[in-house]
Amino acid sequence: MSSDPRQRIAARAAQELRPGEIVNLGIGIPNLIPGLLAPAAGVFIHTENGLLGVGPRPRDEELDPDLIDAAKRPVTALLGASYFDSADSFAMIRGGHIDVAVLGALQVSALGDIANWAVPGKDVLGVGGAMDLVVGARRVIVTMTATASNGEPKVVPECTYPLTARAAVDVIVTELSVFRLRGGALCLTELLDGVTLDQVRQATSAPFRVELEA
Amino acid sequence: MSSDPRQRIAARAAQELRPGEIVNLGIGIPNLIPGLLAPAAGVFIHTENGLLGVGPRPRDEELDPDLIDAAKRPVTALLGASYFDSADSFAMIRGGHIDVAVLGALQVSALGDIANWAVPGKDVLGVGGAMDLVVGARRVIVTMTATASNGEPKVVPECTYPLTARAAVDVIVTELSVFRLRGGALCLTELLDGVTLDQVRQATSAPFRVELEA
Amino acid sequence: MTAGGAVSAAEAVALIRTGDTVMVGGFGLVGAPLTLIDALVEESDATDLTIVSNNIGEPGKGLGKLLRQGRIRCGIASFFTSNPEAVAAVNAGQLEAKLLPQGTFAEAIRAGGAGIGGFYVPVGAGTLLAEGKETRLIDDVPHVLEWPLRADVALVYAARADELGNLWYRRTARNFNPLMATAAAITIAEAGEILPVGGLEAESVMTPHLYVDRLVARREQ
Amino acid sequence: MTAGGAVSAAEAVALIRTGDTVMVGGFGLVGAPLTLIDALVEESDATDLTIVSNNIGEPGKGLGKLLRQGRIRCGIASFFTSNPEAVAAVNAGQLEAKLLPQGTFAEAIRAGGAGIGGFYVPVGAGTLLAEGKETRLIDDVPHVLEWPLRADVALVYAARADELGNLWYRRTARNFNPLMATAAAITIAEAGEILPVGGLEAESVMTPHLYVDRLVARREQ
Repeated sequence: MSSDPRQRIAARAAQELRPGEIVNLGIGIPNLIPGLLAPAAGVFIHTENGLLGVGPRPRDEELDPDLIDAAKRPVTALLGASYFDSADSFAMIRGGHIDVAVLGALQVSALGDIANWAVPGKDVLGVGGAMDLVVGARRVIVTMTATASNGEPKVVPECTYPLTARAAVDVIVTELSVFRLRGGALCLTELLDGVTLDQVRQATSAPFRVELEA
Repeated sequence: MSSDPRQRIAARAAQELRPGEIVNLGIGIPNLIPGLLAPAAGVFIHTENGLLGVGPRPRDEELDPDLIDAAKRPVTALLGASYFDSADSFAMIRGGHIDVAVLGALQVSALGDIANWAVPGKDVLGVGGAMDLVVGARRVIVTMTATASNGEPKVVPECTYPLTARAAVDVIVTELSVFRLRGGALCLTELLDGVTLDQVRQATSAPFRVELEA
Repeated sequence: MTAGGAVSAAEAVALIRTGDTVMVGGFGLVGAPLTLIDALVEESDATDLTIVSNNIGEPGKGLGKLLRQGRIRCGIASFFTSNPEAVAAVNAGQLEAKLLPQGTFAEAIRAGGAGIGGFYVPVGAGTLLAEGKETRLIDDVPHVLEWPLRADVALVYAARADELGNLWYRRTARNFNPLMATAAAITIAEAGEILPVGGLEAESVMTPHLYVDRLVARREQ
Repeated sequence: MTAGGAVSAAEAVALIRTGDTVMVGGFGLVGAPLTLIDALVEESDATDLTIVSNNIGEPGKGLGKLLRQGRIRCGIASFFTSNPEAVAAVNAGQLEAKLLPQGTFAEAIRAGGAGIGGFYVPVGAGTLLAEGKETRLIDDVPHVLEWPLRADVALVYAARADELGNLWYRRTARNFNPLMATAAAITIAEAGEILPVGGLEAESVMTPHLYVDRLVARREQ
């Protein structure tokens, strides 16, 4: 397993995806996932600026100025892909037709509330599709480091940052562990290789149940 | 001028259409209009089942089971035509993008209220696009005979039949005359060839102003 | 979801259960999924159905067959009158009818697929069709609050599909089909032609495959 | 309306008046009508504009040029942050900012074009972006009432047009363009290629010509 926490997180999150699923990937760690998926993973990637069937990054000779993802990076489109306008794209999202959204967060609460678009005291001038995705996707997987750069835990009793949505998160993958929201309760279900329960307790300020799976 | 009142009405209504306008034609008299328009009239015909650019009735060898108008009759499509789904079609209508709707009516009131979908005491089981069209089109032209088959006037002080919409009508063309709604008031603006004012008064129970144009 | 190749019409309509709400595409019979309707008529026992379709077929044709079997409890439509037998069934108390203006009907289905909780339209305000509905003045114009329509199963027809379930509709056979494909828990698409993946130009796909759960080849009518 | 052949960019943007609300297509610069934006920057004096666009360009690019000229009074967008100069202008009190979730932003423009008076979405409920907005429980889920967005003028970009003004968008350059084309009193379309009438397949038309008032040929960027 990679020693880069971001790669570890992306690799573990990739295992949550099932063949045939429609998946929207946020900016940052989630965007590492395509590189980690086996070609046979059978996952279809949706990007909210209007494409289902995102392919790998283009080689230089494949670059197309009309073909980008929501991070505004050049992409390719797979065979069987389709394009649509932004109203139709968000109809897919809001209407519950995206199986999984994988995205980053600043904080997730013990109730699955998520804050991932704004920092208190700074201007709230960019939200993009974050709110639509966490409300609309059937499963929301958060990928983030367990703690912020200042050491503060990100899995918290209650979000102190501006909320993106309440009770929206299903799974949290950090470089230490996997949490799942079960019946509204936060459960630790997996320690990543070499991680101890104590390490997770130290990095987590939210109360959680321990329900480790074999 | 034709002695068939329906043809007279359609021919007069056709003169209301201006080059470049987007026109939706209802079932019945309005459907006679395409046959009366000069090819250079430059009018684009919209049908609410999903086509802009309706052409003439097909010759036998042109018949296409996938190409009908809202009356479910076979049509053709002109060069430059486009197809769209029913939500998009009614977005055009409701959103004010159709310049003119020409449709029949059972009654029109002195205030421009229109009743054209249901007869009192009978089941109200078919409305189709009538309500959307009279509310959404920028100009609503009613084509109808001045009186019902029992002789009752159709331009009435107040509608007694179930309403399609209030204050929606702009022009009424009958085989006798043309009425226009001006500032919410019903005005007789034209007598058709050979018709007298008395004939119109006899066939009309609504009060109206006489503002005949040269 | 994604279709992943074609199944038989019988297998597909077996997903419809008694009591279900079923959307059926088509404007009259044009664009109606006639193979799927026939399979529902001939090979399914599901009854007590609520049908969401612009018309309830024609006498003995399309949904008119299902009506004759007495398996439709309720119809949600804009124009029942194109099938006099549907009108008769309503009068006889055998069919419950919910009538909507055609544009509101289309928009409600779109809203159902798009996760819109409700929407205001000026259409129908002050008429019989707004009775019992909430209204609200917006910019001094009376508007009616309308609710989204959703279904357990949608049956749609497309001239072309690819094996993933991407759909392309031909001419005026498009009508309500793309909307209904978005608004049901299970969407079954009948296709005139099923192409290999890549057989449809990516810009031309009208219903992306994520909306299509089962794909059935049209039987020559 | 219908375009009826191409006009110059300067002639087209002369329709924009001081104080107007202008919608501008594009996701970042992709799909943005760059020729029209340049004409607005260079050949128009209209100022005090409200711009409805997902982003307010990038520094010195696209709408970023107009921003540097101080001609934007208000921005309605989902992501101002892609242009740090827009953020700075907001902080300096020179630009009023109205932020919407991207899907709500798109839906509000569609609603503006489609004659929808208002609509409820679950998105944003309980967050800063719902403050001061009417909310309502629908099926026990909090929903926010959102209003349609309309404009005086829309500037859109399409890879292909025909001379009537029918439009076809390429790949992810489609984004907000087809929506904005429906939601303005005057729609000006910039096209990469202008074909004779009949040059677009009727099923492939994404914006029918009734939405397009003026057509302008894209200048090579």
